[in-house]
Amino acid sequence: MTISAERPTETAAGTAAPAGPRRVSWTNRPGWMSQHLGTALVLAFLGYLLGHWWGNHIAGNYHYINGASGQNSVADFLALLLMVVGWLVGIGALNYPIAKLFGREAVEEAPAKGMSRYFRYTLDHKVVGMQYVVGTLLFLFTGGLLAMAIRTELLNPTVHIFNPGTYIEIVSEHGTIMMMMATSVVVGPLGNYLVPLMIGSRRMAFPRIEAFSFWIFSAGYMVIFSALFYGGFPTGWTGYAPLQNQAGPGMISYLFGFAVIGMGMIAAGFNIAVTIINYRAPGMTWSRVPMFVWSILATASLLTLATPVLFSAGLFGILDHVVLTSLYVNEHGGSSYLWENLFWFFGHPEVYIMALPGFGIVAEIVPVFTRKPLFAYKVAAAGMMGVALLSFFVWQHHLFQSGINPDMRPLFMLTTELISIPTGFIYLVGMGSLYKSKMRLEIPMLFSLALYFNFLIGGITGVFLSDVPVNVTVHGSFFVLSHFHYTIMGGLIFAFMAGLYYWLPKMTGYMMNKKLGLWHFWTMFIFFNMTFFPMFIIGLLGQPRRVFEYAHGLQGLNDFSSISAFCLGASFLLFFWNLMYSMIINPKKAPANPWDSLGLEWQTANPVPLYNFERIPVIVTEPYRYSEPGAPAYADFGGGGSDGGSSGAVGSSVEE
Amino acid sequence: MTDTYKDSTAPNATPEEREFEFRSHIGSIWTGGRLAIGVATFMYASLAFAYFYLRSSNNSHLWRIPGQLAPLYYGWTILICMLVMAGLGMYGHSRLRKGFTNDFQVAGWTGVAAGLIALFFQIWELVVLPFYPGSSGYASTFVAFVVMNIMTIVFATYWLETAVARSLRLRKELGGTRPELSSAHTARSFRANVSSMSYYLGYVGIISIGFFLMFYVQ
Amino acid sequence: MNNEPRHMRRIVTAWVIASVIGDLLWWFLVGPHIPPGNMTESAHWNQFDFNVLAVTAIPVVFMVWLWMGYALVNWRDKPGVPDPVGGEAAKAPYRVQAAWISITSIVVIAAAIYGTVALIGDHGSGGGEGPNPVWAPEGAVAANTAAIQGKATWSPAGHQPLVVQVIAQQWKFTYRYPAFGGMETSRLILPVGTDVVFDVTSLDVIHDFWAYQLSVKADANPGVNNVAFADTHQTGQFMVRCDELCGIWHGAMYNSGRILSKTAFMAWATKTEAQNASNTKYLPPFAWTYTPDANGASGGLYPDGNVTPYSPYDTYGAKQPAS
Amino acid sequence: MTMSGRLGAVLGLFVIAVGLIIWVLMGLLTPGTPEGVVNYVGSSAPGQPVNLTLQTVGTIGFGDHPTWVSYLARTPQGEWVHDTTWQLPADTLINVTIYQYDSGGPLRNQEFGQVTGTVGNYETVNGKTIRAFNSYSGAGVGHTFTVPALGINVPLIANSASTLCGFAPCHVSSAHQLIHFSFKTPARTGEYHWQCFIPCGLGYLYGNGGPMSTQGFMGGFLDVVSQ
Repeated sequence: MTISAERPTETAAGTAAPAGPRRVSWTNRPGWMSQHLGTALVLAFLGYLLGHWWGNHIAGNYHYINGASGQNSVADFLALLLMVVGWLVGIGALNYPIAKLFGREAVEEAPAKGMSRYFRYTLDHKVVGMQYVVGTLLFLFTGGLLAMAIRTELLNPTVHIFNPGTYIEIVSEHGTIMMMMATSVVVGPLGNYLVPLMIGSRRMAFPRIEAFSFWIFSAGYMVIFSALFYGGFPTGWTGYAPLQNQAGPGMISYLFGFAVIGMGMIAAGFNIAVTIINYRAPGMTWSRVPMFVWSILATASLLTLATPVLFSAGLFGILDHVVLTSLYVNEHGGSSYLWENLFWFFGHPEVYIMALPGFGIVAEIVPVFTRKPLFAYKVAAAGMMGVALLSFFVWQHHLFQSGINPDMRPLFMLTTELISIPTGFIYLVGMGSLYKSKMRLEIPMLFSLALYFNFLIGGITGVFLSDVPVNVTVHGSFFVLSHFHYTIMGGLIFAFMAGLYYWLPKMTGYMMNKKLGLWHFWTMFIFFNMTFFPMFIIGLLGQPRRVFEYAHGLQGLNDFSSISAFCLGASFLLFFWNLMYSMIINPKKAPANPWDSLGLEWQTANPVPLYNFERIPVIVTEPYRYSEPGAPAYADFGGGGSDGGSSGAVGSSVEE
Repeated sequence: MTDTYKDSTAPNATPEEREFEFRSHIGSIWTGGRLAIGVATFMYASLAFAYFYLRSSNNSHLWRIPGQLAPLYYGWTILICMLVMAGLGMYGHSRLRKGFTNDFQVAGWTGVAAGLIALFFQIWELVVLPFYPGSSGYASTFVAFVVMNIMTIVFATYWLETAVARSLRLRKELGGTRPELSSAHTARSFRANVSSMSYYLGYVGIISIGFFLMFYVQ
Repeated sequence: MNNEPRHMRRIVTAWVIASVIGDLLWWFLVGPHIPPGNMTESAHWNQFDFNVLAVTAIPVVFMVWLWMGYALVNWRDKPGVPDPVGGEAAKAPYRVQAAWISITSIVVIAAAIYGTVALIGDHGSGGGEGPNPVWAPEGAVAANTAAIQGKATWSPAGHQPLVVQVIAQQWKFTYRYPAFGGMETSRLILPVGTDVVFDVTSLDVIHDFWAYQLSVKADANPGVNNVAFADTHQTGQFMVRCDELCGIWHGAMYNSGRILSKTAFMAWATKTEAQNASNTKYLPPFAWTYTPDANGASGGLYPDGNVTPYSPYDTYGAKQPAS
Repeated sequence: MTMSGRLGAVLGLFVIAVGLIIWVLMGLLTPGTPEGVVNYVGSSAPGQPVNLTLQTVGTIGFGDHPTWVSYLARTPQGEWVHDTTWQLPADTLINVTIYQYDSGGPLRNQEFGQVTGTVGNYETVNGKTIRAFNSYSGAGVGHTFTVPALGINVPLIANSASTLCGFAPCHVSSAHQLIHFSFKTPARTGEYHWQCFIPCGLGYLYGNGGPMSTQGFMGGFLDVVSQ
């Protein structure tokens, strides 16, 4: 492997680098002789083989590791570990960290031209954003296909399409893939692409960490997918121990997959949080930050701080499998409660990782299409941060019936219900913005309104769930399942769609087709509700989650739900068709600012130049000053001066 | 750990813009260093949680088999090496601020050596453990701690090493100007990086004492 | 020039009417049919609790829906519609924000307080309360302690709590009746008008004992006693399901139970005790771990005992290197 | 490229991608687990008892998991197959014969030492009638044949021989316990889950992983159909 870094060419005065021929790094070099997706795949495959061989070599004789079960966890784990390492080496993620050992610094160079930069370790946040679009959609469609399989099995209470082991495998993979996808579905594509544009920055704070976050995210996809090769894992996405300890090698894919995805989440959140804090354009005080950026900041802090707990929990699980520690096994001094606590301590903030970006998107979109300023800006920001903060104090509400600290239940019931106060802020903001507005029902607005509709149901049922007496009946049933599909799919995925319809014209330069978009919206909205609303009733009538057999009396409702689910799947095909049609088959060039937005991201040229802004804008006023005659423009692109532009960055006060 | 500063290569950036972006960059190093401490804190907190949770639940009376203790000499060696690394990193930083690059470099290299020794003993300790990993809750958490500590040592040593290596190369790049005095952006960025690093090393020192007390003191 | 319709008055009127109708419909038509029904005290109160939350939620839902519907109809961008107000005039009125925040806070905190009262007043509402339940019916804890010590009794006369141990294993529930010689059965039969104490435990992974119509739900954890209570009110059949994913046959882990009159229960129990006597004598006393357990002879994953001094060969059973 | 060209390219790639995904998913979702159904319906005249012959073996010796314990079934044609879903006629007497080749130990839950749900609530082991078996005696219990929904539970007494057959199908000349019992299938058709309740998945926590958690080894369905 060759080191991509090179000696910087600056002069002592730190002025602009002199022009001259430069070596191009391996990640940017044109042609096959370079580091790209292909080398990553090859090295990942070789790493996998090497790891397997190595594991069998060192542990093949250990009776307790592979004696009676015939499975060598060491080999299974090392194979996956070296697969990921090979993937990172192949794509070039390790070039720079290795170069640093020699005191070198990389020069930031323009990414490769053309399509090939999308298949490389590219440092441009816009390219990373587009990579994430494809990556998350891949996750989404894989998980969606598995959902179709689940609904097919549930068509009949006792006649089975899949055998129960396969069914559990499908359920578990669906849950895990969707959860992994949902942690990044907005932060990855839209967060990475738009945050620098919306805060008036030319770059991310740590572009390599950003690129790393995507490539490790895609490695996570391979790892979690590899569970299928091993017969899957039987635990659902929550991976409860000690069932986890009992499971076969597919479980290692789950644990390691979550650890890998966790690294990606930490990296993505870390970079974005630091960027938002430090790289806001001059004049962009905290009261002038766009609401989407607020939500991404709240999400990024949760990603950075909550995910390490998941990483540790996954590490413990891997150790339990690979070296036979007993952290989760009661009989050997461990505790199954330990996993439940660690997992949900991460898991609940994660739920808000999946809700907050959705709130941000709609708060960003609603003012544009109502032609009104956002109602109660500060309340909205406080709501986002309040949700983020409170989310660390509610995790035990997943464990109300578990027997863990039962006397603490009133406290967690209180904290859980308190979280609906900041969530209510989001509704105040949304509903207030509709008042006497001039609503334009474009596709993004429709999806935003659908979020308010769906999330209301999801949120209210959340209050039911948080109430311990009611929780006795609904815990672990289809009621819960419906509740979180209403919040995550009805909230986040609808918001993601709103965001795609809204921002794709900026990201790709082409408009999404409105007619197809309308079809997509209405089918998705109607069939989403038809799929998941009956599940509240199914759950109340006593159907637990993740079962392949259920009461004969519930077949009607289940069939209704299943058939609606197939239609919902079809509506995603419509979306996919619209995407292909509008972006590739019959692209229609988008106007520079198709929605008449005042947002900073629409003020820069289209396609966005490599460094985003010709001049760093100076923010002169609050965002969202729609319908205000004589309001100053949000940003001043003229001067580019930085004087007086304290953006709240720690700036020069920092000790160097 | 941070990208040391490069000027924005936006072709037509004005000096003011460069200065602005540079300040943002310095701020990022500051914020990033603190956030990295936050990440590590949550990781170690989950380990500490596991430790105290298993200890208090004492399932099957197997929190700890009487007399079970990790090799104490290894523990002391690792602790002292880590403290030496942390101390030298922080000392080097303070010397650098006073203008003594050579002191920083000597302290840094020594610190790296201490880190590598700690790493060696931390890995080798697994081979001489007097208990098997699943024998008790303590044994299990100890193995988890070792793995986590290996990651920390690797990361801290890496950061220290890259900083020292950078200081050597920087002197060449700056044409002999000493990095502790230069007002060049790269030099100022380097100093901000060392500052964040020294905070992080201080944090590692505290963590290593805390976990030493948890795991090696009965 | 004030021909602008009075939006707020319209919306509020419609909302009040809709909410009152919705709440009344719910309370009288839907509410009585909400699970889990009336088979036990907890079931009754949990149903009541659900309905209290529902009539609180209905006005909230209607408020948002009506507001959105009204906005969709009236505040659309049509030709000739004046621009909405911007600037200072569009600033969110402070009193609206304050009112919203106060009202949501009051509702939410009231819900939490009400939930707490319901939980404590109803002895844990049928949920799992861990090994040392803090909210228990009178005499239940004493009865449970007696049962654990092997001194359980029960007779149809009086109001003696009945202790039942629920043993979850992959993939079946079995039930032990300490008061009847410690017999173990596959079916859960209970007497009516009795405080039942469930000692829920698992022999392997985490299961969840969900007696649906009884409104009892408690996780079955290996080596842990998770206690839940039910005060039976009606005779009839109920369903027991496993509610925590426990592996491949999780979906098939269910059966039905029955609440009988006290005398019928006594007759059943006496008969079954006699029938099972030949097997009951082999069962261990009331316990949370049966042997062989996770370490056990056939299924163990971990090495038996503690291997000292440490040797990877001894521990993991690898072939000794040729010396 | 022209618009129709792009259309064709997208559609073509789409079809290929979908085909690939479905092929991969379907291929991966069911590896190594026997999916077959052994049909006993019609093996005897309607209303007449049906014979179901099974064997349990400690290590199956072939396939993806040669070290795993397993049930095998003999088809009406007399061939031993590695399938655990058996199609039986409804409301019919089933005469079960089990050749138990595996060793055993004490039951984790002695409840499963009691014979229930069979005709007469007993089984015969090598001709001896058993109603409840003390699993702490002798070599213990090797496996059980249990159908929770039908209340059937039959402990299969362990084989105490020192050498065990380790490659299925075992020949009757290997040491074994011969177990007979009968039960009646329910009138209501459907798939009834049966499984072994001895944690016999060696090398897995609690002994319930591996073969216990994979259909085709120690659990399956009685697929009861109308005749």
